[in-house]
Amino acid sequence: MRRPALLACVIAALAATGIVVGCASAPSDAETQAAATAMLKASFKPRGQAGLDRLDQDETQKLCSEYAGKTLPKDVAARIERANLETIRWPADGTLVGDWKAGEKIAQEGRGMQYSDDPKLPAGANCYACHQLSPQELSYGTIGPSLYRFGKTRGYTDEMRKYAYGKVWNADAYSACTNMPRFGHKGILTEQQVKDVAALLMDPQSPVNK
Amino acid sequence: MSARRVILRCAALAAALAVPLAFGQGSTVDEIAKYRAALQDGNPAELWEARGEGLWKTPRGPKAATLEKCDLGRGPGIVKGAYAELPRWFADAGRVMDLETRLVWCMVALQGFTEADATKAPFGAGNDKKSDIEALVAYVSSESRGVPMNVSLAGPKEQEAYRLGQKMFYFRGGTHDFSCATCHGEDGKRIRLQDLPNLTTTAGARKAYTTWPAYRVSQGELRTFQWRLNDCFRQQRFPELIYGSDASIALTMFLARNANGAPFDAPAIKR
Amino acid sequence: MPDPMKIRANVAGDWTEIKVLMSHEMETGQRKDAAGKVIPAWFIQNVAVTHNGRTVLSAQWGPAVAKNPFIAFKFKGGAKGDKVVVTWQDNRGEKRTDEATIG
Amino acid sequence: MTDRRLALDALRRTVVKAGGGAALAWALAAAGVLRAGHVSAQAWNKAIFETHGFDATLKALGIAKPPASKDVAFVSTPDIAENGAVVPIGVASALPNTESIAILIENNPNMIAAVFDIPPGTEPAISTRVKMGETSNVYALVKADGKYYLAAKEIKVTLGGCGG
Repeated sequence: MRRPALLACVIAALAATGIVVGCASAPSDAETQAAATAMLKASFKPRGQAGLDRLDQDETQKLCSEYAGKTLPKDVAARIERANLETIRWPADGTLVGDWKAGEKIAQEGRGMQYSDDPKLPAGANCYACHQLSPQELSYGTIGPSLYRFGKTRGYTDEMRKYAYGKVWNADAYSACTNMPRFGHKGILTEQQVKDVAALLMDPQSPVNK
Repeated sequence: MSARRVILRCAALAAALAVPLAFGQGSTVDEIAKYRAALQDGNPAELWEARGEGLWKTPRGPKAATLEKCDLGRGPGIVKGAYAELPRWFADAGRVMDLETRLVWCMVALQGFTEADATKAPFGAGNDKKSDIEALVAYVSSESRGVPMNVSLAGPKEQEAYRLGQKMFYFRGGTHDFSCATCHGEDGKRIRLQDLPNLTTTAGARKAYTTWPAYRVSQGELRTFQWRLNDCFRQQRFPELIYGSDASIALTMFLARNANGAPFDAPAIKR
Repeated sequence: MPDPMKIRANVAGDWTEIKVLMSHEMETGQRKDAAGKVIPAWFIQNVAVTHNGRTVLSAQWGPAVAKNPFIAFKFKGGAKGDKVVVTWQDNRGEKRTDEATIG
Repeated sequence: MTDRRLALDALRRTVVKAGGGAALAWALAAAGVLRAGHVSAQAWNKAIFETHGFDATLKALGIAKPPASKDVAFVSTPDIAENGAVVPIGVASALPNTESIAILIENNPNMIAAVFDIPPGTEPAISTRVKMGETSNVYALVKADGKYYLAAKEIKVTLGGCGG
């Protein structure tokens, strides 16, 4: 609560870096963005495993924030997807799917990466928060599409297994500025966990495909 | 016993599946609507309102003063309708403030508390750690029940807070790339079985903003809007939002202003 | 000292409707705190509601009654202006009595 | 009049066991003999609040399994609870001379959640809120004219939101 002068500081800082802030006119979008980012950094404190570095945006986060609520230009989208595709670390052993039962547990688990979570425990992906998967689970969200019968409808092909693994590893590689986290890229899930989630989607024995 | 298990499950989430196959999605949603309706009659938030009114009128702090001269924006001591006009610019503090920062300001200025004391435990945790601010917020906000939201953007600082709050709403960061808009940017979405208001629309902002503060049955506590934002950012995997920070007020300004025109309807009761 | 109850008492025709909210943890005794220590049970065990000295409801509770308990019921014979008195006592022996006027 | 009621039936046994005094004070207060607010003693039938499962609970109450009755109904009680920490339960009895209403939750560690004594002049209908650890059968046990009756309902407990 001791930050009444903060906004003034931000404006001063902007002025110092050569951005002229007009007194009478509304600030430009870029100026507001810069001020908002500065305000944000002064308004959070590190706690548990969540340090202030989590507010440092990478290029994807920056662009996706900038274009939020607007149409994402095709070339920007292509740029984001290309850059993210390059980050995908494909398994050295060439196996793209693991154990669907482990995948189901990961899909159910909501903990992980919050400052209230134990960083020693493996994180979940909480897929059910946003997607329908196994039909047995009725408590599923609708932010993402239903993935029920994911493999069955798309075919159990190498291409689809690669897509499932890659999508979980870095969703922005296939759909720029998606709501879906980049589980492998951001270190939320391990390679084995990504494989297990891919198995939940692609194993013919998985309840998802029943 | 049960409560412990409930909490364990909460933490683990994994156990959310207690609904057998025979239950279709439609009836699940209908039955949960029935559950919520059954809770409306008899909201424990009233216990917080009563305690807050007592706190407002009792001489407290080093200066042994009540809060009855606290100016919430409509003049000293005027509580009626005050919440529906907040956040707003306060010249005496030189800052745009929401109710909670204003209450802290009054506790410091009128009652002589230090700011550290006043903000020591803003979010209560059971009978041993009751929050005075939560009770005061329950009382003050209850005095705006039925009053249409009327947040002003007349001043430049209020406009600035709104603009920054809007930017913040779309700011993606953290390990999961989440922004507020990830969950609250589209109509008709839900997380698990929980409906998500689309806060980018007038209807969504109205429905959400006018129903906070609320008694959360999952916690057995009355929770304020600062708490709501704090816990959203926790789940966004951000660091901790500082209580009463500029970002918290800017975001509150953005959402409160978007709710303008809707009758305020809290303290409410939620899952 | 426990916080006051919130009591609503309204008469409509023959019936007086009573709604009571009580401020109480209703701790089950089976939860653990962050340090893994069991949080001792702490819950209301007895409740009595009287109208003009006559009991109109009494109850025994276990710890499965929800935190900040709520009860609603109706009785016959109340009139506007009459007093209704609610008392609870918990397993620590703590007690709270509040009254309301029928409206 | 006191011995007509479920809780007090059981209570009497406690009173005898505990040697009277304190427990009796509550019983008398509950029966309207003492003025409210003048009760300093504690009387609570520990035995009936410590049983798990249906059979053990009936045994603690000292009764045989009661018949189901269509005259006992759950009102304003949802089939699904969004949160087990607060589950609204309403029970109404249409049985003449209803003396008490108890709420039992089969899968809770302690099955009896609450016992309400209904004196003459009080509508045999009560609303309250209980905790449920998991999906369970919930029973309304009503004593009317000295006999016990039962109604059952399954309430499912789920959790919404992000969790954690």
